[in-house]
Amino acid sequence: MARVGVFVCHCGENISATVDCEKVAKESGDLNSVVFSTDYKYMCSDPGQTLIKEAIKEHKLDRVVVAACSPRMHEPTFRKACSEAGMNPYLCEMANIREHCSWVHPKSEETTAKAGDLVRTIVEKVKKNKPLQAIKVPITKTAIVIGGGVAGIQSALDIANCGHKVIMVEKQPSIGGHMSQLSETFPTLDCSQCILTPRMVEVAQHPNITLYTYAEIESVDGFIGNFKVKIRRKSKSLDENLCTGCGLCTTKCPKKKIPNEFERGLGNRTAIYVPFPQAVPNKPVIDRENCNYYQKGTCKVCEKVCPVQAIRFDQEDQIIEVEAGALVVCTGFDVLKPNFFPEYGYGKYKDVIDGLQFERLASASGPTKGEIRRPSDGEIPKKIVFIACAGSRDPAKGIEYCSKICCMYTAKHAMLYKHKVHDGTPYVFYMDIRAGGKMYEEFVRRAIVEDDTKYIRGRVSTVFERNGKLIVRGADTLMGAQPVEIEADMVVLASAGVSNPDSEELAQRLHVSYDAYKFFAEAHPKLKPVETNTAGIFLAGACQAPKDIPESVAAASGAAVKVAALFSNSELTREPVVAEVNRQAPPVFSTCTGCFLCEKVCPYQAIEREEIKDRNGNVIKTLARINKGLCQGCGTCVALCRVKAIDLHGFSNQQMYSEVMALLNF
Amino acid sequence: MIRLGFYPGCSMEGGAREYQESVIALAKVFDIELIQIPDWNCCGATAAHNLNKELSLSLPTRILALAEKNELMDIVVPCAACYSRLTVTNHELNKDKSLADKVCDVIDMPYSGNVNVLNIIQFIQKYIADKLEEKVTTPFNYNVACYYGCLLVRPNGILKFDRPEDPQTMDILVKKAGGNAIDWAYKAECCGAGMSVSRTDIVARLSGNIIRDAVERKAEVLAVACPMCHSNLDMRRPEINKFLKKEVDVPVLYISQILGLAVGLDAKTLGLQRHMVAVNLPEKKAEQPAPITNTIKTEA
Amino acid sequence: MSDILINKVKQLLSDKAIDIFIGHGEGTGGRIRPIFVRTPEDAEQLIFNENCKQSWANYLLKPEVKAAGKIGMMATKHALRAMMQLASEFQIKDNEVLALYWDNNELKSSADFKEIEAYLASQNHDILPHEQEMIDKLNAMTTQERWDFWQKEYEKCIKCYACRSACPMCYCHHCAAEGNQPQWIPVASHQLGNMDWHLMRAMHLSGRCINCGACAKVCPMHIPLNLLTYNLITPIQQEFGAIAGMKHDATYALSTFKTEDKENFIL
Amino acid sequence: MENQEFEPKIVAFVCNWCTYAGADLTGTSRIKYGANVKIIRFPCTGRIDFMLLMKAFENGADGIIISGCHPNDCHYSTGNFHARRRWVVFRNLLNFSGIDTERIQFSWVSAAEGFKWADVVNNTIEKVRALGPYENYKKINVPTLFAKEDNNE
Amino acid sequence: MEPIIKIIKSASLATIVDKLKGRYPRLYAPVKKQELVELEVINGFNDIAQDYLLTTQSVKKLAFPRVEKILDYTLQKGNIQQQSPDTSNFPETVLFGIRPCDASGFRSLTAIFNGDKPDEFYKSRYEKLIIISFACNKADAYCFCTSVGGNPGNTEGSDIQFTPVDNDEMLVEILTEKGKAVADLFSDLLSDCDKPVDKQAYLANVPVVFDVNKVIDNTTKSFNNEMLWINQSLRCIGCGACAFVCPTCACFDIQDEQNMKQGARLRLWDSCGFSLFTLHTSGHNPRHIQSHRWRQRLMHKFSYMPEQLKVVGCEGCGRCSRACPVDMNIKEHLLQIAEL
Repeated sequence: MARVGVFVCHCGENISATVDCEKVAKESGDLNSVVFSTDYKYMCSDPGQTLIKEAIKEHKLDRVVVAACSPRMHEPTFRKACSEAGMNPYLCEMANIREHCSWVHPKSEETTAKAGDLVRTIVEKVKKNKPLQAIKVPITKTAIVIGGGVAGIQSALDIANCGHKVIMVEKQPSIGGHMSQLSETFPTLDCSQCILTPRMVEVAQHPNITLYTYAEIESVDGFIGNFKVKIRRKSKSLDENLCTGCGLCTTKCPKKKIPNEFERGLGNRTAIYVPFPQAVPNKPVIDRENCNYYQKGTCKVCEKVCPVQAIRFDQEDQIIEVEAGALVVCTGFDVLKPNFFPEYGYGKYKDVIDGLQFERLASASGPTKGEIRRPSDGEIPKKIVFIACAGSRDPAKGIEYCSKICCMYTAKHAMLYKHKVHDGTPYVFYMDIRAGGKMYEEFVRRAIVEDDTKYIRGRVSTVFERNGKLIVRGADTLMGAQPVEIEADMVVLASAGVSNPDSEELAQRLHVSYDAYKFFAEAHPKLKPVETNTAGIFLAGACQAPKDIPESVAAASGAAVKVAALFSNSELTREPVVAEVNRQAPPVFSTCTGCFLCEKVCPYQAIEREEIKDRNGNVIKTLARINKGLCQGCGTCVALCRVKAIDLHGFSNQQMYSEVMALLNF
Repeated sequence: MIRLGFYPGCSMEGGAREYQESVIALAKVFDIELIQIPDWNCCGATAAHNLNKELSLSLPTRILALAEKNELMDIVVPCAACYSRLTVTNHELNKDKSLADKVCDVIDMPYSGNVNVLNIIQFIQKYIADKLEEKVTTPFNYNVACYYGCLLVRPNGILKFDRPEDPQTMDILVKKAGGNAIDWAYKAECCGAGMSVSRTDIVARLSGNIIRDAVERKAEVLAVACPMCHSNLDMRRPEINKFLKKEVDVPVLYISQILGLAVGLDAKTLGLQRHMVAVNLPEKKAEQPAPITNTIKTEA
Repeated sequence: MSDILINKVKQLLSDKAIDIFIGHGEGTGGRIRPIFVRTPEDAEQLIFNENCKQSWANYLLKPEVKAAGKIGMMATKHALRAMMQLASEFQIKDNEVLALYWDNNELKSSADFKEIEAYLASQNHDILPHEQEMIDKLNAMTTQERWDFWQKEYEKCIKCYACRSACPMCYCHHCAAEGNQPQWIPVASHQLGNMDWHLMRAMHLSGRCINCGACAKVCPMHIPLNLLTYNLITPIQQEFGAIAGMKHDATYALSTFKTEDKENFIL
Repeated sequence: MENQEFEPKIVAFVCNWCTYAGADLTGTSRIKYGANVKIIRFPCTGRIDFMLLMKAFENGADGIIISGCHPNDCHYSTGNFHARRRWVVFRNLLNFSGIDTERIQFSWVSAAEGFKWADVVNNTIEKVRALGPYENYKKINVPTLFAKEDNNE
Repeated sequence: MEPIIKIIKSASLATIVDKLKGRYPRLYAPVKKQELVELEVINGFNDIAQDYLLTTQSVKKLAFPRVEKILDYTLQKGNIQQQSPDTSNFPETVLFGIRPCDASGFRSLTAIFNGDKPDEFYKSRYEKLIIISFACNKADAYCFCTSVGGNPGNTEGSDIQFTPVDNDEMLVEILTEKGKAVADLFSDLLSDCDKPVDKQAYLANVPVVFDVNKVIDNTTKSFNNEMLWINQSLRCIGCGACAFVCPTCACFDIQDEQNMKQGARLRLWDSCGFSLFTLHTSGHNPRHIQSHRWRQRLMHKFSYMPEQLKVVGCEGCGRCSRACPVDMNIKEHLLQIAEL
């Protein structure tokens, strides 16, 4: 038989002004199982809490009901007090007689009666409470950072510098991401490579960081603190331990006309290649699709020239399995595919390029050594048109969002162009200039005023070629929507930043949600900007939405702190409000029927399948099992389960049923 | 025999008779009967929709209601302006039920909002395109500049037809008819449209730019799908030539005429003699014209 | 038709393609009963005629039947739908049960879900006109009239649970009606206990009912129970686009949602 | 007694994160509403079992309020969407069985909608008061059954 | 007592019903309700079904109701009041027009309930019953009363039995003192039987299908014959229809129903066909499959009851087979056992 104590709080006059607290306390003393009841001016005060603690000891209470304010306010307070008196904290419940009673009703008998009803209801509930233990989950103190762009690099370094192990998984042969392709960065115009390369090297050399390039996430199982991750290390056709990175193979490879992805097709590379000179690791991979040996069966020049015999043609993809406590997803973004804007002629006219290609043209290490020369004939363009919002903010094109970085990099491009081609004229077609950020507006202003960039507010309808010139036709909306035609030598599209083509697949592998544009979704847009709805998986950088470098870096550090905080304890403590599938002795095992209709209902993929086997290993039954690490306790599965095989601790069927019965029967 | 509704609108009965003739003749080749919506009225394709919204919707609604009454659920509307008005009306009515009720009240006829309005290209795509290639007897092997104009593809959000700035559907049809649809820059530029009568100077300039670009890119024929475009590019040719300061005699044909020629219909049936700019297409050998890929030097 | 069936089953059994066959047999006074055939000789007892509309899918999960080995079954449209629904709830696996069914007077046999789905897709699955009529009639009543109608029906119920036993979808080892912590459904077959039971059953079958009508057919008290679940079929199909028992991998209508789901009663 | 205005018994089933918090806000804002409504707290609307609603009527509730987070605002991201589907079906079933769905008020009340909560409560009280006591259930509920002198069948 | 034999005009039945109605607080008779014939309280002769074989449910509910309250209690802290219903006040109840197999069914029920220690509720209700049965002049394919020791004119358990004979007349057998007291109400309508009537000639023909003693022997011997029970019950779906319509099935369940204030203890029909019937709290179920439950059903009626209570627990009414959703005709199964 439960021994319940009821403690009615006056909350100064907040409750007692309309509710006769003494009466409530006295009447609740008449309830079944209530062995002690009292009222007090401030239950949450030190003397109030002491009163509860002493009553627990004196009256051997094993259940406590505090009738006071909202449990959202003081439930932790009173549970802690009960715990200090040696009671299981989850055997303490609160009846909300302030927000839901004394404050919303006038002083009357009904109000007091209602307070009594609420107390009775919670007394009946608490009688069905079961002692619960906070869930402790051990934590594997290794983080996996997916993506080796600037966000991934920052995150990995921050976590590693906190003393935790980091595994970085990068899809490309080198880390560095899009930032390594950039020439200069706004608003300072410092060289991108110069600030990034040292950090790339730091990653490679950090004792706490294991780097897997040319690798992808194969699968993710488990839950916060205890992920099991399979990583596919694509074959580089190379023994990395032997390779010294001398580069002889890349110079001797006979296939030399392969468009270089790093140069966005503006330069060429060989079949065995290092994507760019500063690559980390600076060791080549063989692109099998373009390699003579893999395609035609003969060649092996690289093998012959390699001074250390590091080439391995028969090397296969390798799947490695690692354990991790947290994941940081920094997979970045992509730029809108070329044929998206047929009217702008990208892909049709060589001299229509996108922003990233311009970065390569402007880069001192790029295909033109930093000279702005047009791709078609290598001439220096004298008139250049930058088109902002190429795809962004355009519902007709399916991208309603602002890509955010284009205004700034377009201004930067115009500036870089002007700094390199002094007699050239840069034009910018824009919708609005969004230059919110430290020194950003000043930067754009400089492009306009100092570097004489012609900003035209309006959109471009079409770009076509006439007599060797690119005719950019648009409207100048500040001149009464006057049609404008500019005969340009080169056109640069600030193409929209979009999610990676494989982001949806990755999101499903990680069980994190994503938005309509396939960018990964934060758990809360404001208050949980680097968390996902899957505990233990964090986000940083442009995989969430287009972001500039400082934002990506800030998010990366934010995510790193979340990981470090998680790793600061050896165990993770969670509220035990989780669902559980009942278990019984054989031959029943559980009332669960194994229909798994609950599986899809769970927002957290917490419902797993458990096979019950006999001694010979034959499956007798397949049952649902709740992964306590993943379950957040919403109870949606509980209400769905036909056989009531699932129950929710803290809000169990018995508890809720008792509440309904108690509320209505008196 | 497929039976479809047909809404001619004013121009088909007047200045663009050859358009109607060619559409009907072409349909016939493919065993399609086009049935005029009985008692049809003006679509209201004037500036009226800027002045009185309900009136501008009531006129087309009556047409649609009549079509529905006669169980013509797919209607072919060759005139781009009529097509625009009818489609916009469908959109407005389906968007706002109370407005639909009000308009139906005005015309005193019920209308469900379900009549499917097809422009000439949609009609050909849906009912003819699949069988087109097998019916082609005389491939139309000329360089054709397909001109779409404005109303066929805009407003895109409502019409949801083709790409507004770089439409392709007519080009595909021309290619199926054996023609070479050239890549050019004025596909969807304004021809001057409603200024046809009031400001011929503007028409001459706008249409002139179109004709000039087409000719510069070696077009032998312009293909159109709108009577208004046709009249500006064809009838206003003297003014255009004056603006261009040279004599340009490139003919302007309706897409239905081009396809008609390709499937072996004769010039008379298709009403080619009714054009202002004489249609004197040079004899061509049976083989395809040398493909003019692009005039741009940079293209390899 | 019976001969074709008998020969087919004989062959299946002698080929050991199946170990037991569930089919229709002659019962008392012209009734149809399920029979279980284990030998080619016994197959002679099988019949098939226009009265053989019963679905035997509820036997597929019965332990004694499963223990007999590989199961073959004369399957009506409803039995096939029951199979698909059971499959979607992971109760039977592909190629586990061999279903024989008539497709345009041709006896087909398949254990392949895809084939069965294709057959089902070609069939009409509407509930019968007189049943729809009854539903419409009830829906046309006032709420109070409907209450009175059902109370009169519930009063008859003796809680023999034949409805549950005959339903192919009521396969739970431990029905919620038998749960007693808390006692959701009064065990007693008084009006309240009966109503609770029938409402709960209808709710548990919403989106899962394959309208075979077994519940009503077997009711010894002739309660038109099927109407309770049939009435939900149309709204679930219309609102959520879900129809039970058509796909072996279908998602249960109440296991999923669309953000744009419509309702008109939430403030 | 008979002349006294009928005071309906109403049970509110609400989720912890939105409506419960919204009702807390009603309290902190001191907005008044009828004392007939008593709240039962659930973690999420997805947890609300339809059987509990049946039990509420059986045990003498004249009306029921069910309330949770607005669509897309669920603390557990999707619990309310699942709940919404169930309600569509359950409401349909109740209606078909002759149970008065007018007595069940569904609503979305966020943690910021203290005023809305008071409105929902007061309107529901008014509505149920106009409908009167739920006699149908009172006729068949358990105490009545026991009161019968000889229930022979 | 010696039966008193009389003759009555069939047309007088309406008058008899009126007289019974005037004298006794409750009068039950078969009533047609759509597809069902149920034993219901009637207001007059016209309520009675004209043409019926048997009522869908048996008459046992009059002495052993579906739901019977056996205890009332109120709950207050530290004060639990309980009260048993008054069994002395059950009203006198006439069952008019039930069949001989139903009337004789009380023999089994009485053996079970009143065996060693009388069951207060059953006893009190049964004592208040006045049973006026009608002998059967027709039968169907499910009937097999003659195989289990009964017959269509069996008078056992009846107070009065009517048998339709020629000339719109009925043979009246007044069988008990209770019956005599009832018959006194309408003695003016009864005439003496001048010549002996061959009652048998007017009864339905129900052939004997099996020897019940063989069934009893073979059932007892076949407990371990797994395949027999499995094959017989393969199509059994485990519902409780058979048990609930059976005139002799007496298994029940005790349940408390309560809210915060009060509660009642109820006795409810139960069925050995339910898997829950023998389910232990531990999860173990000694009869874990349906064949075991079927075996139990037959063993109980044809082995345990004959052995312990000296009665066969079956009247051959065939209700279970009629109600069975899957046409398990018990006659066939018993025949199979008899022929083992």
